[in-house]
Amino acid sequence: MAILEVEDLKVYFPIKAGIFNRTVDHIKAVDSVSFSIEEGKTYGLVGESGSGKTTTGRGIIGLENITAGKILFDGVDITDKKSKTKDIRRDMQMIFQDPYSSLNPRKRVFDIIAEPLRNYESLSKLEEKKQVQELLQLVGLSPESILKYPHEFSGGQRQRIGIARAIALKPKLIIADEPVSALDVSVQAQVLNFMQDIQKELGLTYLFISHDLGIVKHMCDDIAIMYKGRYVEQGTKHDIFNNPQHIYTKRLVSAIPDINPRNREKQFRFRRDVQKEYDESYDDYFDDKGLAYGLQPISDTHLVALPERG
Amino acid sequence: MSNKLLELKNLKTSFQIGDEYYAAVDDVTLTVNKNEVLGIVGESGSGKSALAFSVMGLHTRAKIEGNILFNGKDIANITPQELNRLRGDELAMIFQDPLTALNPLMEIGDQIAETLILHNQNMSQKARKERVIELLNMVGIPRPEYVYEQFPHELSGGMRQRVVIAIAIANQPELLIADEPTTALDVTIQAQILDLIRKLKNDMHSGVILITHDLGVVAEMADRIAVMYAGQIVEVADVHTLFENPKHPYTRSLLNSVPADGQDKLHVIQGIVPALQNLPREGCRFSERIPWIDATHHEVNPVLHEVTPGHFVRCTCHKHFYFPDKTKEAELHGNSRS
Amino acid sequence: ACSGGDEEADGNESEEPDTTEEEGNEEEPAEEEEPAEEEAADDGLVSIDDFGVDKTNAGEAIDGGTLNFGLVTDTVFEGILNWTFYEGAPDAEILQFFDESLLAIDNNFNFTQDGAATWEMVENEDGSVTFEITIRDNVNWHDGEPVKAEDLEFSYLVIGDPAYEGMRRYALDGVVGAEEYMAGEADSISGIEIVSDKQINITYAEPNPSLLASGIWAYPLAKHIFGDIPVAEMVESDEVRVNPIGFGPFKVESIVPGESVSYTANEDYWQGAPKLDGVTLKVVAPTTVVQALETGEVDVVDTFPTDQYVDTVDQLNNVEFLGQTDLAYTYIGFKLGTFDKEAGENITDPDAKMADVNLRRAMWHAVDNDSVGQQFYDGLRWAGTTLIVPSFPDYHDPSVEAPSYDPEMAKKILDEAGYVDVNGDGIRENPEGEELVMNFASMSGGDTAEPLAQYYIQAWEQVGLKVQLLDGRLHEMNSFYDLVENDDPSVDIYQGAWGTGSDVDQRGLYGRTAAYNYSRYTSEENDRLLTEGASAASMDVEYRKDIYKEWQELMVQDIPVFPTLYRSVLVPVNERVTDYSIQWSWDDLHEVGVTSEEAIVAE
Amino acid sequence: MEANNVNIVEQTQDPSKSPSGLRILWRELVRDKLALFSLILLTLIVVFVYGVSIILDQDEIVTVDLFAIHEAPSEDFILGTDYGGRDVFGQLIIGTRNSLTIGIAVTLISGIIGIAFGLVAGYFGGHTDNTMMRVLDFFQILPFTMLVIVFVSIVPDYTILAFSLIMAVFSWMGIARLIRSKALQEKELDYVQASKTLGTSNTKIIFREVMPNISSLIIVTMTLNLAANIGIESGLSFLGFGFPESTPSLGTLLSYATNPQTLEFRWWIWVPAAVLILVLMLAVRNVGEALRRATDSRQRRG
Amino acid sequence: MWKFIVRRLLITFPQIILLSVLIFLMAQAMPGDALTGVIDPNVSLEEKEELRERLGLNAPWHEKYADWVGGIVQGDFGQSFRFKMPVTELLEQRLMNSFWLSLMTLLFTYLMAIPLGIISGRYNDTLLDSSITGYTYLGFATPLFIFALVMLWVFGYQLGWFPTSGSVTPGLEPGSMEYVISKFNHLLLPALSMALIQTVSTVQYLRSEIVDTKQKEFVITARAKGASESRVYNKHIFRNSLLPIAAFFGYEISFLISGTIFVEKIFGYPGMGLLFLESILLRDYSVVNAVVLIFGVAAILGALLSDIILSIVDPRIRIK
Ligand SMILES: Nc1ncnc2c1ncn2[C@@H]1O[C@H](COP(=O)(O)OP(=O)(O)OP(=O)(O)O)[C@@H](O)[C@H]1O
Ligand SMILES: Nc1ncnc2c1ncn2[C@@H]1O[C@H](COP(=O)(O)OP(=O)(O)OP(=O)(O)O)[C@@H](O)[C@H]1O
Ligand SMILES: [Mg+2]
Ligand SMILES: [Mg+2]
Repeated sequence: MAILEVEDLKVYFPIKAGIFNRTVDHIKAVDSVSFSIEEGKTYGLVGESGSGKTTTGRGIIGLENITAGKILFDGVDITDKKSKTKDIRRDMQMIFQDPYSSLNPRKRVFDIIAEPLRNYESLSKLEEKKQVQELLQLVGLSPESILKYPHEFSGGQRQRIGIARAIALKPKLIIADEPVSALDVSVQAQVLNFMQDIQKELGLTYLFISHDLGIVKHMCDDIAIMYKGRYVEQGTKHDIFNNPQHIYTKRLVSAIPDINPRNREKQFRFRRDVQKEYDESYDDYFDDKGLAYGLQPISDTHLVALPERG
Repeated sequence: MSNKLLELKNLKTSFQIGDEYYAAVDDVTLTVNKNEVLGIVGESGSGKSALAFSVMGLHTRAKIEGNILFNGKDIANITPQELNRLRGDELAMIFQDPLTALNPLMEIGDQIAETLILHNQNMSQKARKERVIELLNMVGIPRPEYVYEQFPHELSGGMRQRVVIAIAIANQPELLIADEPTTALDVTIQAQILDLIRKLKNDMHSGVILITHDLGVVAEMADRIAVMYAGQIVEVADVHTLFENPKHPYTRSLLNSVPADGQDKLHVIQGIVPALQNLPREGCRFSERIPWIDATHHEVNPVLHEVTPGHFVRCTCHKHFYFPDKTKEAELHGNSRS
Repeated sequence: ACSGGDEEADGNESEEPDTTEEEGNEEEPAEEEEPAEEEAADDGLVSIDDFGVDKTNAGEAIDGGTLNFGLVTDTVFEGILNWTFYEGAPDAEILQFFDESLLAIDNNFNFTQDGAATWEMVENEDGSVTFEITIRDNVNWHDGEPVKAEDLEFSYLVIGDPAYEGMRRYALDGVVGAEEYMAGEADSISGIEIVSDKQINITYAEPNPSLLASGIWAYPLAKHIFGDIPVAEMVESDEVRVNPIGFGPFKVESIVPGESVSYTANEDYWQGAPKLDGVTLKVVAPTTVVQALETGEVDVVDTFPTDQYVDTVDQLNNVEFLGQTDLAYTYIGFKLGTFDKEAGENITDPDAKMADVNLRRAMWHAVDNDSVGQQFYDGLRWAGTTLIVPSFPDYHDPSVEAPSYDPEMAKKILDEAGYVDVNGDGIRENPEGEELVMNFASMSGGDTAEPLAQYYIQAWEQVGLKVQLLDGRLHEMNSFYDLVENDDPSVDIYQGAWGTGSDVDQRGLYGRTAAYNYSRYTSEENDRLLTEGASAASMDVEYRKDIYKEWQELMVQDIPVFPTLYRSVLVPVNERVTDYSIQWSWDDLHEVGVTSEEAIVAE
Repeated sequence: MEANNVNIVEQTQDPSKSPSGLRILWRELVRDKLALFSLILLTLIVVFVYGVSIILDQDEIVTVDLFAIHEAPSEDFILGTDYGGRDVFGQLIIGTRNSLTIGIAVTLISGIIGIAFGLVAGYFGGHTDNTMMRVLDFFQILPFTMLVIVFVSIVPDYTILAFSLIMAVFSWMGIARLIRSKALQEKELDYVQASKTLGTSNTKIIFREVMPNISSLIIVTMTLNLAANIGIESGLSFLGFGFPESTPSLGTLLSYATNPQTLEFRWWIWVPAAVLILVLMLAVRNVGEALRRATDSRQRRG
Repeated sequence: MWKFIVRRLLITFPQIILLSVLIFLMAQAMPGDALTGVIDPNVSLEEKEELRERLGLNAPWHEKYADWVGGIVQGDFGQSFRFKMPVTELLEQRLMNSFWLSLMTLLFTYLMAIPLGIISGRYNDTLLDSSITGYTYLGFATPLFIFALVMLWVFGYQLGWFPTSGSVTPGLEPGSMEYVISKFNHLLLPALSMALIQTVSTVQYLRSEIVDTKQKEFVITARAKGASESRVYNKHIFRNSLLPIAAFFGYEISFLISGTIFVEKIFGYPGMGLLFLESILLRDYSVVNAVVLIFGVAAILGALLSDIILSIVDPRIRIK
């Protein structure tokens, strides 16, 4: 069952200009995006910088005003800001990119993790403390840490505190916006591992946003590629990596540096070929504004943005 | 004439924190040859940038000891005038952050031209402009005449990074230091930039130091790789050796933590790079992060050993290194420094 | 004129000198008494008696030279340079150098025959009086045009014009036909008749002693210049502001608005060409006047801030100080009623808080004004006794017995009047045994205002009277007059000051219908005396003296207000200046000379 | 730039932001000898002035004594008397207290207005910010001194509090601007976004999350503002719009110097006040600058 | 560019209107009016009342306001009660004086601030820097009026180097060389007094800007190009640091305005500030209103000017 369904989501930002600071145009940060996420799965959203990944995530959770479209969460329409009632809200949480700025440096770990509990549940001090300690243990930190401040932790640990906060209310969906891109490779691994563990344990669903195809490949079941606010391709991990259809996807995949130095030449050649193809067939894949076309299904799971034939 | 372009001998760069000096680059001995890309990898804070800045003489308040031989000449202690003659001409550097590396108030063309002016006063204005356009072309900027008169804020990150590269290569440097030139960029642009650097090396036969923490990048680019940890080089080898036969536990951990096909669990390096003041100054600096390796396996004052020709490793603990098993790891999680 | 740096007086006095700034009577100033001064001599205090009014010449005047005149004010001058329109005292100082009244006066402020015109008073059969004024032949405007009778008439016509917005309307008081003219019923004033080019007759409906005491408006307005300018625009015109004209000893050469005026000699002056080549007048701030004098930057100033005298007299060894009693006094008033605007009449309220004259007398006894004068003003002010200042030697009555400083007496009076401390807090209650707290309003500005007010309050407290500063602070001039003029019920006592002008007539300040009678005191006796003092009978000076003597006694009896301090004016003059004088009657500016090109600098 | 190079863990320890930041500020302050000296001096002055002024009888001090006018310093009057025969030393103590009180009150009131304004504008951004900034611009272009003079002439009840309020109404803009720009940056940080997704109310976020994070900025700015505000009434006293003399202040004493004789011959009336203003302002400022250095890791002295 | 200016102007419009209402209401709220100070037995109460009526002092405030604004729109600020002349003419004289004084002060301010700020920023934490910083601290803590008084006393009177009051020596022909020199001479001391105090904030600001800019990465880029230290400063750091000073310029105007009130009073310099002080005491409201309005507008224009300067010199916000 799909826990989240997004239909035709649009998030536009006004460009203001002119004498009266009127809106003259829009940045179409997210332009008609539709997808759905199955419960318990990890859905990856990939794309270059500025392609609208973050905006999509923020739009869903309500940090951004939605211009048009519809969002169904657990079958309930939560498009409108007002309809995002407290109850709905608690089922959807977010993990942020920067483990340093996402924790209030002035608050103790206890207060940070307890914040959602205080907003949604009226627990006694003791219960609260117990819950926080349990959560800490769950994310692999010692319960004694509740009196510490964020700066006393390493990046990976902080990210886990952020996760503890996100799961405090036992949400169904977690939107993770580049949860590891600010971390060193070594620390990255720690967090990714942990996210997988906790997913199994709590039956979480992830909307996993990243620009690193390597990580997405490691983490996700389904993947969507975004370009200039639109989807260019969507499919299972296998579809995307082994059978990329859209030229943009191909280019993205080819650009991933290969960890094996022996493959260098092959990789270069591959990349050159893809680039050539990209240059040659650009017009087949993008409209005159350089935007992707609407999605066309090419298999049960695989959708590609292609011009409508006929 | 030797093939050695740059030789660092026991380079030590220290910063003052409080009343004491702490070495961020500690006893680094390293060689860069002509027509070679030397990759330097390591976690954040391991001293990569500090090393690059030392070579360029860009530290304003650091104590630098040891020798930096450039074409056989020690440039660690030369006058500012002499240094300025080298910098931008034979020695050039590409910076990490393209957003801030350009003067926001100067036209792109002027910023590139400045390098030319500084090292060749005789060039006519016209010739200079032509050369700038040529450079812009070289780094793949479309419509260079137009971009010439633009300001940094009008360009995208990728474009700016190219301008930074154009500045660095303007005078066809013999040594190009690229400090994380692509970290801030998308993969597709990263591929282009790396392509560019590779082309430059091939065209000009320069030596390149490529600093990065992305193992994929070095795998694609470098001829030789130096792995840095806590201010020290822990392992140096040619690229194939390093990826296929890493010795030092740190190198192996790094390689292991990269997501790869079919991997279920990623390897995790425990702990963090200690802050400068807290660096263990004796013994194997990595020992703290591999607590399951017996302390006796570490050398007291480890130095780089040449294990096979051209392959250097610090500390003999690699001989005893193994990855701990999952259960043990989980246990360690619980008690991790927190 | 009044001293710029002086406190309370600023507001009210500044309007006053329009009738004053010329001269007045002055034998030796303040020859009367002042026990203060005798003691003062021992204390090293200064007495006004020690000053001369004429500069002692220290050498031969050279030919020509320029006199630098300092106008002491901390504001700029307005630059309305015409007698008919000016308002501020500083402008009057500027005017006197280049324009003057047709009629001269003596030190008693009475008209003489020594001016640019002679006059004759003719009593008509119908009881009215006509003044026949004849302008001397050699009196010419600076542009060479003769000063004519029609110029004087023109001045009256302008002042009476409905479009005239100035403050000189009083000039027409009593002139026959003036009302009709002002009401627009006549094109001219029937009481003014031009006999010839140089002679004009002005008829007043009733003889009035004030007329002789410089009560006739005698400033001509050059018709050949202003004749074509609409009255409403005159005051703004360049002829008033930029190239003003007169017939005085000097001509205006240039004006830096608000700052300075340069004059050159008027060779054609009717009393003869001036000795000086010219005069430069500039504004000097009270705070820097000493330095300006010391360095010879200015030779003379209009008035010297008296509070700076003692400190600087030794330093200023290059000047001679002239001095005399000022035409002003400070007083404390008691609110006794209100002014009925409808009826235009003061209504005394017998139930007013301050209605008991014993209370008022006790309060007078309680304050030591001589000490105030000595301590705050180094003896250059001294306790006042009557409401007519010693500058009117004819009228001021030194024999009036005014309450003097005597706290014991004050207590006795209060005790007898039933003001006793019934609840033992050291403060007297009123005869009904109710708490008595009086509010004292005083104006801010000037250096001594605050301690002075505090002193009075303390002095009253010493005799057991509780007086507090209204709102706990001094009031800025505008608020002060708002309170006092509108009879704000919160004011019981106030401190004010009056410039006296050159006429002793007191109706404007203490009459039943006078809005400025801030104490709102009225009595039959007062009405009688004031009316009598301004009647035809009072044309006889001896009679008039008696009347005002009676009035001065009445005021000391009834004490609606009591004078606190009389004041003096000091004028420092550089040693190089000759033939300078500050006598009220002095009008010989043309004879002033200097003994050297440059002013003498202090050592 | 250098900040980039700093090891990440180190980087996060921006002392101004970590909770122990205040402790760090304190440590830095104490390390700075000049600032420490200033702080001690300041404390001594404050304690002395407030302490002694409790004992002193203000009415007594402002009592006019006709026979002790302009006395030079002597045993009876440590700092002589003024032209009303009033003890200058007593006035100096009470004046310092009043001036300090005014300075503190103005700083606090304008600080509270400015902080609230800046936080709200910065936090909400967009139209709210736009509108609020227009209001702020407007206040900023008002001819401050003139309006204060006009206001001072209007208020009937001219007390220290009223004065402070008037002053504050015209001097909150600087801090508001600063706080706003900081809040604009701060609200983009993920912890604010996180709080939003966690269902925390805006008010709570503004005052409980954002504000504590800019507290060191607030402290520094307020300290520097305090330095500027200590002498704030002296100018008005000079122009003649100060307090009545029965409420002594440093400005009143200082403005006596406009009398040339006082300026030249009676130094004891105004010089101590001038020196005190100078010392107070410098001392507070030194403390403020030291705090500023402490919050700015790049400028921290070791 | 023009669009930008027009837009900025449009924003200033409501500000000015608001300012005018505020000023007007405050003037209304003050006790007393121009005639309160006329205390002269020769002028009767009726006459005063009549004058009040004629001058429109008794009309309700909105009528008065409408009249006033109506006048201003036609360049007529009404009539000064005290000076008996149109405020516009009165201001002409004063405005020029204040304008020169301000200009001179600004000139001195920047002439001092820029070198001092640059030195102090470039050689920060040296002895030189410490002494400059020391000066700025002192300047910050010294009340302008005390400083100006002392300057007047020392240089005007004790040393006699400068004239002590007024704006020009009396009797000089306007337009002549002597006149101009004399004007300049009269400006020097007040302008210098004000500038010496005023400049400290700019020095401090510039210093911290330079210290800040020094750390920017593009400066390192410049060094890496082989630029010498002096070139790094001249070509890269100074321009970037001076930019915010342009933004500061707008506020400088406001400081100036407050400053002129003090300095004009002390040096008896007949400018707008002095006029304001006198007029407020005498309740010459038409003048008070006009002066405050003009100063307000000057500040608004100052802000506008610095925005425009900024938008010209800063390519990041340059409007093409
Ligand atoms: N608040 C905003 N106002 C205006 N434009 C915005 C805003 N937020 C985002 N944008 C624009 O919307 C587009 C999409 O931005 P978004 O942050 O969603 O991209 P992204 O894919 O997350 O990129 P990145 O990988 O850099 O995080 C960008 O062009 C961005 O400039
Ligand atoms: N100017 C400085 N003063 C004090 N310490 C410094 C300075 N510059 C760098 N350091 C310290 O030196 C160490 C090495 O820093 P460096 O910038 O060289 O790391 P890096 O490997 O380049 O890291 P990154 O990948 O984040 O760029 C860090 O611990 C850092 O805190
Ligand atoms: Mg994003
Ligand atoms: Mg680095």
